Amino acid sequence: MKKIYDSAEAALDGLLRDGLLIAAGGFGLCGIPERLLDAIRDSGVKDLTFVSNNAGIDNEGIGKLLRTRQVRKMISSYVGENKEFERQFLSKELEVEFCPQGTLAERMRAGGAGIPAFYTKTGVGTVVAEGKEHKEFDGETYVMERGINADLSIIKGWKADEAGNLMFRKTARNFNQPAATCGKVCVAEVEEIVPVGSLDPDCIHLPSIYVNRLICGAPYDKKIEFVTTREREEA
Amino acid sequence: MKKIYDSAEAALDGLLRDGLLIAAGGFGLCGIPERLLDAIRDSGVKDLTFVSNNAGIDNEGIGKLLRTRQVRKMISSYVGENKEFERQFLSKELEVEFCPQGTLAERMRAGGAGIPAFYTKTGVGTVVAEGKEHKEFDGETYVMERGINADLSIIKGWKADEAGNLMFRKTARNFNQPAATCGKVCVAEVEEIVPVGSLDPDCIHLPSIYVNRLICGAPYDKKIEFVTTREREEA
Amino acid sequence: MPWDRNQMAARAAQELEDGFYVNLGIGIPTLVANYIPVGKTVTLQSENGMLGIGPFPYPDEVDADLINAGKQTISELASSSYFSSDQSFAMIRGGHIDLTVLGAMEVSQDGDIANWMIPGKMIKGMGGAMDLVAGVKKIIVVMDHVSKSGSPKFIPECSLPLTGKNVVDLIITDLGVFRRKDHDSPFQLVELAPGVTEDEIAEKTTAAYEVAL
Amino acid sequence: MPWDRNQMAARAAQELEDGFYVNLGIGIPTLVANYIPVGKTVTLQSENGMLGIGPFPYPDEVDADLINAGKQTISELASSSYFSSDQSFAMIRGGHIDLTVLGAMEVSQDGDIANWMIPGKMIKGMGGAMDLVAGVKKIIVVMDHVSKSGSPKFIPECSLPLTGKNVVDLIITDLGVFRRKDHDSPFQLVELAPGVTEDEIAEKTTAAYEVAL
Repeated sequence: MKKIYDSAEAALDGLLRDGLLIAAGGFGLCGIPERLLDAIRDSGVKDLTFVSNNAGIDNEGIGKLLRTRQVRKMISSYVGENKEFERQFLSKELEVEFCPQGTLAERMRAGGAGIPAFYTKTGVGTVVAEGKEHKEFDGETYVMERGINADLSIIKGWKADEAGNLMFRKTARNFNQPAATCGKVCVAEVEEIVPVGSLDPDCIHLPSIYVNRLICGAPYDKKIEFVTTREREEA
Repeated sequence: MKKIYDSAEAALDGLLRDGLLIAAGGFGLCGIPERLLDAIRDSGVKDLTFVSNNAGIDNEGIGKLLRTRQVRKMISSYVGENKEFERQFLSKELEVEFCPQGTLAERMRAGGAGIPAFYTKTGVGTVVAEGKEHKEFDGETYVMERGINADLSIIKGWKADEAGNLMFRKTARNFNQPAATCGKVCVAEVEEIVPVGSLDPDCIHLPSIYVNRLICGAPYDKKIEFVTTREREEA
Repeated sequence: MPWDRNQMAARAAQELEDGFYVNLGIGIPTLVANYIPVGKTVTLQSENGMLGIGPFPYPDEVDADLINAGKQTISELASSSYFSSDQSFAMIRGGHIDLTVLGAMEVSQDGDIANWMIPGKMIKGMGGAMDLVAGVKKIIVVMDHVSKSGSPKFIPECSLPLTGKNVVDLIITDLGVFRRKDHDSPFQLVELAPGVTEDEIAEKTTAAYEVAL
Repeated sequence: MPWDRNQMAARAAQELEDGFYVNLGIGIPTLVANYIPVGKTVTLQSENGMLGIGPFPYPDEVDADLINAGKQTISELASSSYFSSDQSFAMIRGGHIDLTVLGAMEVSQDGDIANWMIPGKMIKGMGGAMDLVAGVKKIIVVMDHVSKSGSPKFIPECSLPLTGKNVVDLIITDLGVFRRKDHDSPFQLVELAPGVTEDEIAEKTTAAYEVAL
C-alpha cells in the first residue's frame, strides 16, 4: 500500500473531474497546498466549488484558478485582497457562499466526523441564519448548520512519515486539519517525508488514516501577505 | 495568575458542593485523575453525577466514591468489572445513563465547543435513541444528542508547563481531552510540571486556556486491569 | 467439521485488503490480528485512541498508559499515533475505518445486530459497539451459529435490544459464511465449513437467506 | 479633547484582568496589546490557531508559518501553543475566551453590532467576527463616535447587516464609554473623554442610553 507519489499530478491522477467539491486547507497564504492547486489548474478541470477559508490573492493560491476561470463557487469566510475575485464576484461570474469562520471549520470537522448537522449561536439574528432551521436549547436560540463532505481534500503539511502520519508547523495548521478529514479522498503535500518511526506518536496532528496520497512538494518559497516586524534593540 | 496548587485538596477548594455534575477523564483505569478523585471522596460531598466513560473498578477510580455512596448517577458507556457498582445499580441506589462511547466523547466535546446538540447515526433504531428527536439528512435517519456542560472537569495529564499547557501520554489521553473542555472549571493533575518553554508549542494537547488549576500528583502507582504479554524470543 | 475460533478468525482475515484500517472487537475478533495476509498492510485502530496497535508487550515493557479497548496492555509500532476519544470516534463515526469485526448474540435477516445487553441481567453498557456498527464501512460479525442452549442466532428478528439496525454486511459462524451485497439485499449463504451441509445450516437457522454456494 | 486611537486602546486595556484569555480584532483593537497592565498575565488568542501571541518578529525572524488573524507576521512566546481552526473556534464558541475587542461600523442600543458588510459595496466576508461576538464572554467595541460623514454610530437600530444580535457589553468611542450590566439592561454612559461634555455625547448619539457618570 504505497501512499507516496512522485508529483502532484501523479497524486491527483484519477481524482479530478469537472464540478468537484474540493476542501482546501490554509489561512490566507499560510499553509496552502500550492503544488496541488497548481496541478489542479494545469489539469484544466472546471466548474469547481472550493470550500476554503479564503480565496488566495491575485495569482496566489486559489487565485490562480480564479484567473483561469476554473472556479464556479467559493464557500469562504473572507475573500478580501483579491482583485480578480472581486471582478468575477461583482459581475456574478462567481458564486460565493459566506460562512462564519468558526462555523466553516466546524462544518468541515463535522462532515469528517459523521455529523450531518449541529447547532451554533454564531450568526443567529444575521443574514447568515436566514432560511435555516432554528431551535431553542435552555432558553437560547441556535441555528442549525450542516456538515460538509467534499469529493476531495487537498492539504499542506510540514512533515509526514511514509505511513502518512502528518504534522503541521505553527499557524500553518489552521484549516488543513479539518479539511483533511471531510473529503472522500485526501491528498497531502508536505515539506519533508521522513521514515516511519521519526515522528513522536504522541505528536501526530493528522493520523495516517486521513492521508490517502502524499507528495513531497519541497522546495517551497512561502509567500507572506503582510510582513510586520519590530526593530532590534541596540546592543 | 497562579494556576499551580500544592495539593488536590487545595486545587479543589471552593469548587465542591453536593449535587455537582463532574466530567472525569480516563478509560478504564488508564489516565484517571486519582488524586482529585481521592480528594473529592475525602471532602465528603455527595449526590454527585459523574460523566465518565467507566466507573472504575472496586475501590479504584470512581469505584472509591461508589463505595462511600457519594455518587447518585453515572453517565457512562461501560461499567463492567465493578461489584459494588453492580450491587448499587441492581438495587436502584445508583442511577445510570448509558451512552454510546463515541456519542459520550462527542457530547463532552460539543459542550466544550458551544454546541448544544448534534446529529449522529449512532444508536438509531436502538433503546438509546428512544424519546430523542430524529431527523433525516440526505435520506438517512439521525438522532439528536445534546452537548454536556459539567460544573467541574477533573483530568489526568502527563506533563504540563507552568502556564497550564498540557500533554498526555499514549492511550492515557482518551477522554481527558474532551472532559477538560466541557467543565465550567477544569482541574488537572499531572505527573510533572515543567518550566514554560519546555514543551513544543506544536505538540500541546490541551492549551493552557482549558487548565484552570493544576497540581503535580506524582509519584503515581498506575494500575493495570489486564496485563497481557508475549514471551520474549530466545536469543 | 465446524470451524474453531482460530479458523473463524482466519476466515474473517480473508476480508482484509491492503491498506485497510480496521477495528477488532473483543474475543474472537481480536484473533483476526494473527491472520493478516502476508504482504498486506493492515492498520489496527483501538477506539480508546490509537492507530497502529502492536502485539502484546514483552513482560518488561508493560505500560499502564498503553492499553487497547479491552483494557489489555499492548505495544506500539513505529507507525502508531495516539489521539483523544472524541477524535477516535470522529474517525469511526465519519466512516474512515474500513472494516470492523465484532461478536454478536443475535443477527437478524435484515442485518440488525444485538450484542450489548440481555434484559434481566446486569447491563455493562454498549461501550463503543453502537458507534462502530453505525460508522464503519464494512461490518463483519463472527459468532457461533447457535447459542449454548442450541437455539439459532441468525434469526428473522432480534429478540434482544439492538446495537444497530440494518448494519451487518457479513456473518461468519462456525458453520459457514453469509454475505449480502448491500443493505437492501438479502443475505446469501456463500460458504460452508468443511463437512457442514446446506441442510445442517438450514436446520440451525431461522433467518431467511438465499443459497449461493 | 477626544481620545486618540492609542488612548482608546489604553482605555480598553483597563478592562483586562489577570489571567484573561483575549482575542483582539484588527485595527485599534490590536493596539490594546501595547497597554496590558503591568503585573497582569493576559494571553492573546489568534483565531487562526494560536494561543500566546508574541510581538512582531525581528526582521531576520519573520516566518511565513507564523501569522495572526490579520495575516501579519508575529512571534511566539515560551507559553505559546498552536491548534487547528476547528479547535480554535471550539475555544471561541465554547465561551473559553474571556474578552474580545472589536471595531464596529454601528452598534445599536440593544447591543447589536454591524461590522462586516455595507450593501452595494464589495463584500469581503465576516471572517471570525460572528463567531467571536457569539462566543466570547465579554464583547468590547472600540469605534469612533461618529462616522467620517459625521453621523452617529451608536444608534437605535443598526441599518447595516448585523454581525451579532444583543452581544455588545461595552462601547469605547473617542468621546466616552458606555457600559451595560447584562444583556437585558440599557447602556449607561459611564465615562467622558477629557473635555467632552454630556451634551456633546447627547448631540452625537441617537441610541437611547442612561447617564451614570
